[in-house]
Amino acid sequence: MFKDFWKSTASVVLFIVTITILVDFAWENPTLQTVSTDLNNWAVIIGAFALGLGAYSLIIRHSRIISTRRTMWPYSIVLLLTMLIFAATGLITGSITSSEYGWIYSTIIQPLSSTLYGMNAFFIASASYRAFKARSTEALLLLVAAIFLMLKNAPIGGVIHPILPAIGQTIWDFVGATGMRAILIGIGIGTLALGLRVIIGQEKTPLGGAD
Amino acid sequence: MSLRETLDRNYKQIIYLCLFAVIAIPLMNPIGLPVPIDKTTRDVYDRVDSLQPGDVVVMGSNIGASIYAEVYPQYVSILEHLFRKEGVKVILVGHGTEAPIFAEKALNEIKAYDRKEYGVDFVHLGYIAGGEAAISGMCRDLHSLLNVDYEGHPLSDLPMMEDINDANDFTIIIDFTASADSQFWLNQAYAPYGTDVAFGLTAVKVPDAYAYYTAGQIFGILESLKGAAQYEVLINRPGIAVKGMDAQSMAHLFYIGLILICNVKYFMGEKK
Amino acid sequence: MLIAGKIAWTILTIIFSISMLTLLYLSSKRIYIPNIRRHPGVDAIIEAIGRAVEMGRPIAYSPGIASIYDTKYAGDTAAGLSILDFTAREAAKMGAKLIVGIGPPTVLPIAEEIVRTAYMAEGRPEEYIEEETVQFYSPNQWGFASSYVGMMHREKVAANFLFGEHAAEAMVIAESGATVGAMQVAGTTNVYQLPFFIVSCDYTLIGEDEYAAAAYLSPDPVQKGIIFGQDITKIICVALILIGSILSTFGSDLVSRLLSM
Amino acid sequence: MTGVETLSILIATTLTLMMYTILYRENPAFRFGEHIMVGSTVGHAIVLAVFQIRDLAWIKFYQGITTGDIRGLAYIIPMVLGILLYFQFSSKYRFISRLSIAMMLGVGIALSIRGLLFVNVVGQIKGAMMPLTSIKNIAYLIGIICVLLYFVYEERASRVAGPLPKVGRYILMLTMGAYFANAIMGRVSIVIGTLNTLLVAPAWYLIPIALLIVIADAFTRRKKSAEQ
Repeated sequence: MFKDFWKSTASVVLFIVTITILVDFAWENPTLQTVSTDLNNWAVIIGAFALGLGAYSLIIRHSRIISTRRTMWPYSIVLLLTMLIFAATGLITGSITSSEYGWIYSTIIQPLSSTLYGMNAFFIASASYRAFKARSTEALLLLVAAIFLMLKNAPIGGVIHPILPAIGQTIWDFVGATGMRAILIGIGIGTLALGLRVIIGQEKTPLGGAD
Repeated sequence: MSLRETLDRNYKQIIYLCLFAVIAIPLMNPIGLPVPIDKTTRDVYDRVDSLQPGDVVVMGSNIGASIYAEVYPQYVSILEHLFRKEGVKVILVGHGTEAPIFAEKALNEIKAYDRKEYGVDFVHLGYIAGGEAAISGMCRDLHSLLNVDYEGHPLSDLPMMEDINDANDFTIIIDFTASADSQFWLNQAYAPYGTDVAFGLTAVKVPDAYAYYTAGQIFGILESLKGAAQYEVLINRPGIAVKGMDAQSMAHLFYIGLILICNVKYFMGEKK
Repeated sequence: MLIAGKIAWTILTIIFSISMLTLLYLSSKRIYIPNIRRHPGVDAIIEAIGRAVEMGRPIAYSPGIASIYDTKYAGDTAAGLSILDFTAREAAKMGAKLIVGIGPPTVLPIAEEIVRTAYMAEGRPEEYIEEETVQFYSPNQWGFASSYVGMMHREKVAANFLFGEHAAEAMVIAESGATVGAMQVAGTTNVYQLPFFIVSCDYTLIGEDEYAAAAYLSPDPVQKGIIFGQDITKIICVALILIGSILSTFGSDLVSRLLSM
Repeated sequence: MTGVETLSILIATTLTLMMYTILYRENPAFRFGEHIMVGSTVGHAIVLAVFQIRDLAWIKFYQGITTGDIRGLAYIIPMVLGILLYFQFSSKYRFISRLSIAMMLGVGIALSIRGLLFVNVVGQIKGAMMPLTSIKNIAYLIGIICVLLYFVYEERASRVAGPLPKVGRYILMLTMGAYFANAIMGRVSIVIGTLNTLLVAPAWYLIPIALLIVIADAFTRRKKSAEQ
């Protein structure tokens, strides 16, 4: 009873909020503007609460791993301990630009995450050697385009011969006007389709599955 | 185990080591290849250079640790250029969680607090959660979304914020970002208010930004470390990005070489 | 008052919405269910599961790193979960051990539900192991990637499926998958990562191919309707571009001016 | 350089090198780094969430209490909705979180439809219309039509389009080449950034140590496999 009421309220809220903000885009009206500004701000705040969801599920999962002594449980202790150190430092100093927080941030998060991002350079290298074969016309096109564009991207291309970056630029302009443009249009239409499905309640997953 | 076998089995580790060397050696001994300037970079430079006193520039500061290497050098270069312009007001704001740390770092790097007065010439609003909704809120009515700046000073105490209420008061917006978020300013400032937007991007994001550029929706793009190097050349302040360009060239040649070897091997093998 | 410059937007949004909603209605009432072309990626999924069963090694599945209410990639996550449903059923049917790696916490309960139900439907509920079959890793993309890579190495997976939104961690996962010798099928609408999938996976679904495949596999006719609805809007776009270009060749910028209204 | 700075550089370098060991093989050092990475990013998210809620909601709500301003008092609503989100973890009461998600989802969807249809669809259609007076423009026009038709999935429609979708797929491959090339540029830039910090003292000294450990490990493993 209460469950059904709550679920239909949610659907109605979703519909009204979406339409309000959409109409506000094209229709000039001060009241509408105030309402959609507030709705906007509220969503920002709920978004901040959502940041904690990940933390909650991680804490639960890793405490369970530790208490049942599953394989590699000591790593879970490391994980929870790091989390605790960061949360405590941040909350006690009261600002993420405090010198203490800045120190643990630039000592731990920054090197780790740029290393991980950069790791791709290595994986791309081994993949280039292993898998980047002109197996088909399609792969050949990808390959040729990529090589000319790389010569455009690095200063060395123009040093070898000025024609190389020029070819790269031609390909770049062509795909910019065709492939990328079509992809952008597709994304726009896809978003509208998703939005419509969610608003009219045909797409079940976003609101938490079938139940 | 023969040498051939060892090589075949550990080809990955060998490639990885070579790539390290190919990047590290030019970093330690730069060759000094010339840095050509792209039109997209030149457009950003010209626009920033033509700013008048009283103009307001929003720096979309969404640098995180993972894009630091590519975008931060651009950010510092543009900030430096802006601080050389007399009377141009700068707002630093981000929607990326780590943004404020890097914005502060950049301000300290160019000694911003000594050169200009905080609150009069520049303001750091920190980070606002909520992604696109946050940007939309700022463009719509900045003061209703936010009461305080990053350090907690009320916005009403900061003289330059008095006349700045919504996106109509921003002259240009330059957004530094990595991911889908680059769209946010375009969607929420350019689309509803027509404010001019430029991007400082990671290389991966450039291709579709280029479609926006050719359609006239954004006025310029800085591409990755390359764009930063070009900007450093333009403002005559060569730094970390220019230094990395030779390594960039060598690494690119290395990748092209790998791809060619791969295909030679493939076609030879097929003939057999 | 309608704001100048937004009129074209309003009209296009309305036309597009109406054409999509009409098709959606027709298909939900089973008045007209369009046929969607079969993508080779679907056969690849079945082939990969079969190969894993032969080798006696598990299969790994990732429905992506976007949460279910991500405004850009929620569609990817939904498609990824649809394909997960199909994969889980096939895996249960053929007797392959399935491991699903989850990034966003909001996806976790839904994925668990899907896999549990699929195993139940195929009469093998005992093979669903709580917290083992569906594993939660981390909401952070790199935390997710490194846990997923670690899992693939430890379990020596024979097949790896990557659907839903994948960002920069895609390359790391796909290349590690190739290293452990897994047959990989991938699909995402995140165009930045597609080239890497094309390079290192056996089959790749490009962009909206993923939605189409999900619609093709899903028993729900509405999914097919919405795909056809999008087809129609794309044809409208083609028509607009064509007419606009022809008119502007003869010196008239009518369409362009209409779109700037 | 102060002691604290040196310590920071040494720890950062150690962590960087630990992560790089995955290039050699999966190992405890990498796993250690991996778990620190996850723990720290989540800890960071907690800190940010708390500050955000304080600055955007609590302060306004508190002002609302003191001044009696209704718009300020209303900020209790998003805070309650935010807490309701946590019902997601209860299988019995999961539905309660729906209202909060509906709120976020509604705003998010509306904002992205606004922006994407305006910028991506209307803007790009305008950008694609060019006078067919040069070979270049004609090629662009045919190109974009082919790619758009590739993304048409209905069986009959795609049969009518004939070979055009196939051409569209080829153009998409060229486009993917462009993305690929740019991705390489980006990733190399990041490695340059990392090496810039690794190749200065005192970080520099840790590299040979790491190499020695890896080589020692490789030898012991080789010996073991030879014995077997």
